[in-house]
Amino acid sequence: MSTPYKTIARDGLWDNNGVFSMLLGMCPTMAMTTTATNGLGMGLATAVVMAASSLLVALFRNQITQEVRIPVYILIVAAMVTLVDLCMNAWMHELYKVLGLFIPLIVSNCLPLARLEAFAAKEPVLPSFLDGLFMGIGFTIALTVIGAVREIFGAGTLFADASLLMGPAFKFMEMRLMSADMGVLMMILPPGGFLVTGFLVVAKRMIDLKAGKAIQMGGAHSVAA
Amino acid sequence: MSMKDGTLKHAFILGAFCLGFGVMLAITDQVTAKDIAARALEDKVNSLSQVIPASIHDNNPVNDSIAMQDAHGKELTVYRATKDGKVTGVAYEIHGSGYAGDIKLMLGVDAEGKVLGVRVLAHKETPGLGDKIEEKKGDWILRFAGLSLGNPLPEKWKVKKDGGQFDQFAGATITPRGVVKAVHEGLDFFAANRAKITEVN
Amino acid sequence: MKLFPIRGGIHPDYRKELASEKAIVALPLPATLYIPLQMHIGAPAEVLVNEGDLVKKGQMIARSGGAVSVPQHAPTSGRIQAITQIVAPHPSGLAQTTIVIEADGKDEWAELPEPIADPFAADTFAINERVAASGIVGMGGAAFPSAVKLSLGTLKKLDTLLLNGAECEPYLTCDDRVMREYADEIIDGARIMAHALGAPKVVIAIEQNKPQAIDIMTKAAAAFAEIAVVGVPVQYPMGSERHLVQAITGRETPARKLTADIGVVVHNVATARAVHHAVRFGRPLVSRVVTVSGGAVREPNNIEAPIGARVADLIAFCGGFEAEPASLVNGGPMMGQPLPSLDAPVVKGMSGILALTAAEINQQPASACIRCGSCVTICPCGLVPVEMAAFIRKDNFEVAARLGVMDCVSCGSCSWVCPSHIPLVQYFNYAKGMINIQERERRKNDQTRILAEAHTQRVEKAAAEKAAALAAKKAQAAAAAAAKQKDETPA
Amino acid sequence: MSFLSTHQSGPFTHQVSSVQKTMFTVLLALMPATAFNLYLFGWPAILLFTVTIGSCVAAEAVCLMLAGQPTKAALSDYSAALSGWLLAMSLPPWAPWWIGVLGAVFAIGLAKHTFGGIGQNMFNPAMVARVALLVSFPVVMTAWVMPHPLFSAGAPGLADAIAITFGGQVPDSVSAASALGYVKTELSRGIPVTQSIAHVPDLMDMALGTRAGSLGETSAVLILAGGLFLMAKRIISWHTPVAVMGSLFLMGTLFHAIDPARYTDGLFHLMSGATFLGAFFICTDYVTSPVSKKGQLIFGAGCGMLTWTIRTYAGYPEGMAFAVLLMNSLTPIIDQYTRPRAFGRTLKGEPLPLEGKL
Amino acid sequence: MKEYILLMVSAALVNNVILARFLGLCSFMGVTTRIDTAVGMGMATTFVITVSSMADWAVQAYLLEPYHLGYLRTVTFILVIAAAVQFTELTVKKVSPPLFQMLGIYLPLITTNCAVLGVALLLVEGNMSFIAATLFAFASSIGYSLVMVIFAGLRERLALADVPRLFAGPPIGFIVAGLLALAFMGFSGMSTN
Amino acid sequence: MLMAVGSLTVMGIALGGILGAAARFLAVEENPLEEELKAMLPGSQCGQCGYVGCGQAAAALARGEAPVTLCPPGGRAVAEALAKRLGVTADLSEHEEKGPEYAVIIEELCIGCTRCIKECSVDAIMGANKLMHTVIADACHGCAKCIKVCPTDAIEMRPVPMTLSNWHWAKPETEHTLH
Ligand SMILES: Cc1cc2nc3c(=O)[nH]c(=O)nc-3n(C[C@H](O)[C@H](O)[C@H](O)COP(=O)(O)O)c2cc1C
Ligand SMILES: Cc1cc2nc3c(=O)[nH]c(=O)nc-3n(C[C@H](O)[C@H](O)[C@H](O)COP(=O)(O)O)c2cc1C
Ligand SMILES: Cc1cc2nc3c(=O)[nH]c(=O)nc-3n(C[C@H](O)[C@H](O)[C@H](O)COP(=O)(O)O)c2cc1C
Ligand SMILES: Cc1cc2nc3c(=O)[nH]c(=O)nc-3n(C[C@H](O)[C@H](O)[C@H](O)CO)c2cc1C
Ligand code: SF4
Ligand code: SF4
Ligand code: SF4
Ligand code: SF4
Ligand code: FES
Repeated sequence: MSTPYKTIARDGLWDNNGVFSMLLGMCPTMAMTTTATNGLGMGLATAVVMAASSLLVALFRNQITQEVRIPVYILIVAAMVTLVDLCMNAWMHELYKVLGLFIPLIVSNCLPLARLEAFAAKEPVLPSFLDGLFMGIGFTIALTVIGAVREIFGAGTLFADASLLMGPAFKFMEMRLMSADMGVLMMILPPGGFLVTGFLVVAKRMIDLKAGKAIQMGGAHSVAA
Repeated sequence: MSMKDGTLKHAFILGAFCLGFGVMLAITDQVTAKDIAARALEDKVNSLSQVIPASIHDNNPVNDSIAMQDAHGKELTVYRATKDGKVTGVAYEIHGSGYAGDIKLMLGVDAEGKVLGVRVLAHKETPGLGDKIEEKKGDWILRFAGLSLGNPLPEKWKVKKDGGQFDQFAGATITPRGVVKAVHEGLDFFAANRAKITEVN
Repeated sequence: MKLFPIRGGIHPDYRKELASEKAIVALPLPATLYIPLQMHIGAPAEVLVNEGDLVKKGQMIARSGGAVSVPQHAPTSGRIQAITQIVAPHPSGLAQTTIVIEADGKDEWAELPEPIADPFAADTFAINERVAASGIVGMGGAAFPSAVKLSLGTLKKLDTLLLNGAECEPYLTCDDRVMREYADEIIDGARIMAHALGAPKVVIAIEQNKPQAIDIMTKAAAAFAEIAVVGVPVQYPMGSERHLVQAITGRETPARKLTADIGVVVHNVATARAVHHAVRFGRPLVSRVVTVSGGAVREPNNIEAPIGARVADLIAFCGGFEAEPASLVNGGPMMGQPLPSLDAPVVKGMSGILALTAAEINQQPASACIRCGSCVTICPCGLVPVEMAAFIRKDNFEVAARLGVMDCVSCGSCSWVCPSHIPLVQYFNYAKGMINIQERERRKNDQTRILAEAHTQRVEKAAAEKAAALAAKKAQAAAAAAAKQKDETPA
Repeated sequence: MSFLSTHQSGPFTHQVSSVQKTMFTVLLALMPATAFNLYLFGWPAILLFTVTIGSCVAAEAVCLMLAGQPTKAALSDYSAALSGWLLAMSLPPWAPWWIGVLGAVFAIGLAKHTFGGIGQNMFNPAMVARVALLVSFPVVMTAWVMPHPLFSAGAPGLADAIAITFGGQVPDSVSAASALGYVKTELSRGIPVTQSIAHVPDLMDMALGTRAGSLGETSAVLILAGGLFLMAKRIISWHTPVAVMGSLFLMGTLFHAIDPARYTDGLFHLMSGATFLGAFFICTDYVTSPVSKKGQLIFGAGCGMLTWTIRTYAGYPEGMAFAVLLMNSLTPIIDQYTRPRAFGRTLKGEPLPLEGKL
Repeated sequence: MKEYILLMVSAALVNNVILARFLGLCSFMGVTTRIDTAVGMGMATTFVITVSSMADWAVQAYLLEPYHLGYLRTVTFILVIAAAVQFTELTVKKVSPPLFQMLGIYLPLITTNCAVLGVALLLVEGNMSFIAATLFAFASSIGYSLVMVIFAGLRERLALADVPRLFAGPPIGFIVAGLLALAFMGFSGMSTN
Repeated sequence: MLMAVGSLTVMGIALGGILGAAARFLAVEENPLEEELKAMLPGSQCGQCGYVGCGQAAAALARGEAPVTLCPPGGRAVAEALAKRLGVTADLSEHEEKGPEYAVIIEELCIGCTRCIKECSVDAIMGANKLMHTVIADACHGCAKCIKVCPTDAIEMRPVPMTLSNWHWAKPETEHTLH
């Protein structure tokens, strides 16, 4: 069995988006989205980890027994995260300083783990890798959008400090849309994270409705609960 | 497969994975260790260079540090800039209490006890309010340069609201107050330990 | 006498003045009377007569249908015109089997059972039998067979018979009038009932908005030391038996238990009068006092009406409608049920017929609950109507039941007080109905399971028997064949 | 002949009350205090007040329309106007117009209609708006002014007022600290309460309202009058207000006795900030507080104690709004554990045991 | 003493794990449909966070620091947590079957709850003593449980409300959480004053 | 390096051991769910659910293969009980539409073939060879199996009639709701 690559891509990017549809990986979603740049950085780091660990899990899926499944997955993710952590620290230091505490937390970000369980554990290597990758990209997009909304309303800027994180070439992205005094501070404080995510889920539903799709009422967890 | 075998098998699988990834991580660590150390050093140098101008020293202050105890008995590393074997300036961390928590600053002082510069290393102040102490967000923090214990007079080492000479921000007094107090205490520390700090070994 | 407070309750607009000064008048005998087989709680009565039969007043025309049931009697003399389906005085508007009597106008009594000469010498059993044979049900509204309640004395230790003259419902004045006009009959009936119950004490509780009734009853009871007449605070629903018992004795009846379990039996005052008639004169229950009132009725009145008279007859007697009624109610405005038709007959539990105008009802379209908490404060049963209704709205009967919807007495206080005009009581009625249905389905499933198991066993057994029989037959045949052979061989 | 109501069960009589009447009575109760305060703070306050209520009603209309509900009937229940009114009373009187408009969006759009409109919301709309504004615009939201009674010398005329409210030109000279804010700021720089308290308006001024503060904070006396009126009308009961003020007063008095230099006294807590408005008009909001009396006592006591805690220890000088939101969040749990005892049952819901006495 | 109290207040209320630090959000959105499950999850998580934080502290102090293995922190911590969860499951089942009945179903969910790892990392970052670390972990998880239970209560009421269809489910959950976070901002500044 | 790899491996082995032990000690016992579910079903073995009988139906339910609404004779009550036990939310709306039914034998058409008697799993049909048959309404649970075997189409299903004793108030029309 194998899922068409197009479906994998569409699921990851929109239909089954980790943040807006499955409500997984909420912690970095809230914590790392005070600016679009932060969201982008966190998203990319997660995407790398997801792609790599999906690949590894798919490779070893026949060796892993049921009982130690979860620890092995976690171990794989943790190893990948440490790898990313070390590499970023060494070679992308500015980004590393901002993402700090939350890089290790990718380990227990439920999104990679959920995908490993749901997809990579059952599918061949290439689709698994793609699933991890696209889920990661979908995650990145979601985080960037949330970050952008919070940043615009909260501080009046967009992609502030992008050049600092990704190099001077990205200076062009930095925008100021309104004066800093007009920012609704709440948006970049914790409440803003929840509120913006909530309203963006509504926005996604509206788009889905327009497109004639059924709207999803629950997240991945509400079924399990 | 008996139960016993099962237990061993699981242990073996997990152990094998741990072994594999352990090796992998250890190698990565070895590969990156040098760069990471270099980055950490760069960070230090960066923050020091902002409060100690390059013109006044010919050494690398990062490598010339002495361990001391601050007024509260906490350990404190003092970095020293020397030129021609004489101490021309020092830099050390100071801490202020802000609105939402500790504010970590780096204070540079020249041999005479004049402020060379102050920079924020870390803080948790509110974006848009208290974060104006960052150099990126405003030049408020630059105004300390050149001041000393006697200039302004001690009763003026306060924010304007408290009758001193330092501006507060609109709607945020606690943060500047904390910083001013921290700088003042930092200078006190220098004055109290001047001999030890500037003595060349 | 020391009274005890009861929880919650309301003070609706009583409007008793519409009818309270109207003396009881008898309804002129209608040409046709309609006697439903079921006008009580329990099994329907079983018909004893056929179409065309001639009956006398007080003659039993349907016998009791079971342990909890009562017989029905002809309310006047005449001919059985039909036994047919007639709309019941019930909100469903469903029809039920009804005996139609064409009155001959003579109103001739049948031969009645002998009066019980000295009821206080008679035993409980004799009195109960008489009450049962007279078709008496509770006249306070619930219409529960009174004889069943009277027999509680043999099962539980009772100390008080509480006569309920509270009449806490707005508009209704029938009990008030009965107490004012037939005090002696009530007192006598009460003494007989107390004797039957073995209760040493009788308390007659009357709300303080009926001072004349309290006066008259007090005087009538003066001769009997064991009887006390008590004025209780005007607080709806003081007349609810559990609350009345609490107000008088301070005892709280545990849920799912009877007041008799804590030593008190409650009867309505009119029930006591009916018992008096049955015991002293052998007369069965063939008429009752009905208050006809409401803003849409031209001349509100208290009418002694034969059971089976149509509601339309009573309304006509009161001068008809003054205005188009917005609602026609069987009973009081708080607990009463909507009447589906003017053709419905008067039944034994019908204390009032109200024709109310829209202004009196003051029902407005429901809006969202604003959680004002009034319903919680006033619920006399200590329930949380707002929460129960919220769960019922989502059809979550399980939680509603846990919150106590089955303990709700449907007093209507919560609906009355709700500023959002949410039909709370109807939500609870709906939930009670659904829970009962579910309960019934569950019972039916259990029964089905038992039947199915029996069936399977029977089929299996039959199959086994058949197989055994077949085997036996075979063996027999073989044996016979062998025998035959044997028979043949010697030859 | 058919009758209207065989589809509807009883009762067939109802109290003469409605949501609309209830809300209107509350508005009525707020009238005296509002009128006095509008007089006290002059034209800018009147403008802000109008803008805030207007925006709330407009926001309600828009939300109802979006939800596809009948607009007119719902608007006439006055609840949006009441939310707007209470919000306006909790704002700095000279705040710019957009504070009122944004507040309406927070109150009606965010806190009320995402939940489904009246009766469904779990957090007090006016307080959500106030807190969101405070957190988002701490500078504007803590800019108090001294009273400038209408037509008195120095009071802004209508033209000045338009400049203040719509042009954002608040003259610098008029700003003043609220009593709570002043004491807190002083404390944070080491001035003990015993010293700073001398510089705040005396209790009499506080009670009458001639001091800096929001529309609803000043003049405790008129708010109290409105509250008593509501009690007399049986719109609210004594439980919540007594619990709020009682617990606040007790906490204040107790800690003041322990360390007068650190803690202000109970009476000061009662008279300052939004204590009276909160106790009588905000903690009593039906929708967001418990339904049972016992629950309301707990809710009120919680509001009082949290208010004291936030005022005393946290970063904000006034804690009533936060306390209300925090207790709002506990309301469902309080409701569950304060259900009255059902007739004939124990608190746990078991039937009462039959006593063997008879 | 005062320091410890401040530390705990800060960990439980001011910098609440869920509402301010954004940790454990998946369980926050997932297992809060009913109060009793939230209580169960809170109890189980409190137990695991406290135990595993103590173990992680020990790993940090006696293994990672002396041997300069900082880069293995994530991997070792997560292994310790997984082991702690399993160990908890085993002991609870042996010692108290009723407790197991109550908490059992939540335990597997906790391994992937980032609050557990997050708290452990935070206390390493904060360079705390063993006692401070234990108190911090305990207070953090109490804060976690508190918010879980409050949120569950709100959601039980939410289930009865007429939330517009577009908002029903997760969106209104986020909005409630946002308003709750707003309310909790009232505590900000409490640990410094 | 050695320390790193060594310590990690030791931890891995230890955890693996614990997990193995856990798998052994915490092994789930045989699923008692099936029995429990079977007890909830009507037990009439009518087969309308598409399984051979209630036992099979229960097994399918326990495996999660069958919807809780599988049993038509059980009706809403059974569906709800199952949904509750299995912790799922079921869409019970279709149960709303079709009320309970019972079988009625039309006297004129019945030829007394006794086939329906054999079909009924709850012995709800009475009658003897060549004589008119009747259904005991109280016992019939509405499975409609007898209809299929009747050669003269003499049996029809009728809704259980509404009487004064089983009537109840309808849910109020929700005037104020919404969306
Ligand atoms: C959400 C919010 C965040 C705040 N952040 C800070 C801050 O970072 N720094 C600060 O000094 N004051 C901050 N404040 C303001 C303080 O609460 C306090 O009002 C102010 O510092 C006192 O100064 P003032 O005398 O100028 O009013 C904040 C206020 C709010 C409402
Ligand atoms: C809310 C409520 C109010 C009642 N009010 C009265 C009343 O006013 N008078 C009355 O006789 N019975 C009233 N009843 C009925 C009594 O509870 C009780 O059934 C009756 O008094 C028993 O007497 P009976 O069997 O003779 O009718 C009320 C019941 C309820 C639930
Ligand atoms: C501290 C305290 C304050 C009270 N204040 C009032 C009050 O302001 N107004 C009032 O009507 N009753 C007040 N009461 C007493 C009430 O009269 C009485 O308890 C209440 O009305 C009973 O009604 P409930 O069923 O609403 O509790 C107070 C009681 C206490 C203990
Ligand atoms: C006594 C009372 C107090 C009220 N207090 C408030 C309040 O503090 N804030 C508010 O937005 N609405 C208040 N309302 C209005 C109304 O309850 C509010 O609009 C609902 O919360 C909206 O669903 C109050 C209403 C009453 C009757
Ligand atoms: S109708 Fe039921 S719930 Fe309502 S007040 Fe009466 S007893 Fe309470
Ligand atoms: S009385 Fe009506 S509005 Fe008030 S809480 Fe009860 S149901 Fe809601
Ligand atoms: S449909 Fe129901 S009663 Fe019939 S066999 Fe299936 S489970 Fe049993
Ligand atoms: S429908 Fe027919 S076969 Fe089924 S139970 Fe009823 S009578 Fe028996
Ligand atoms: S990402 Fe933190 S719990 Fe899911």
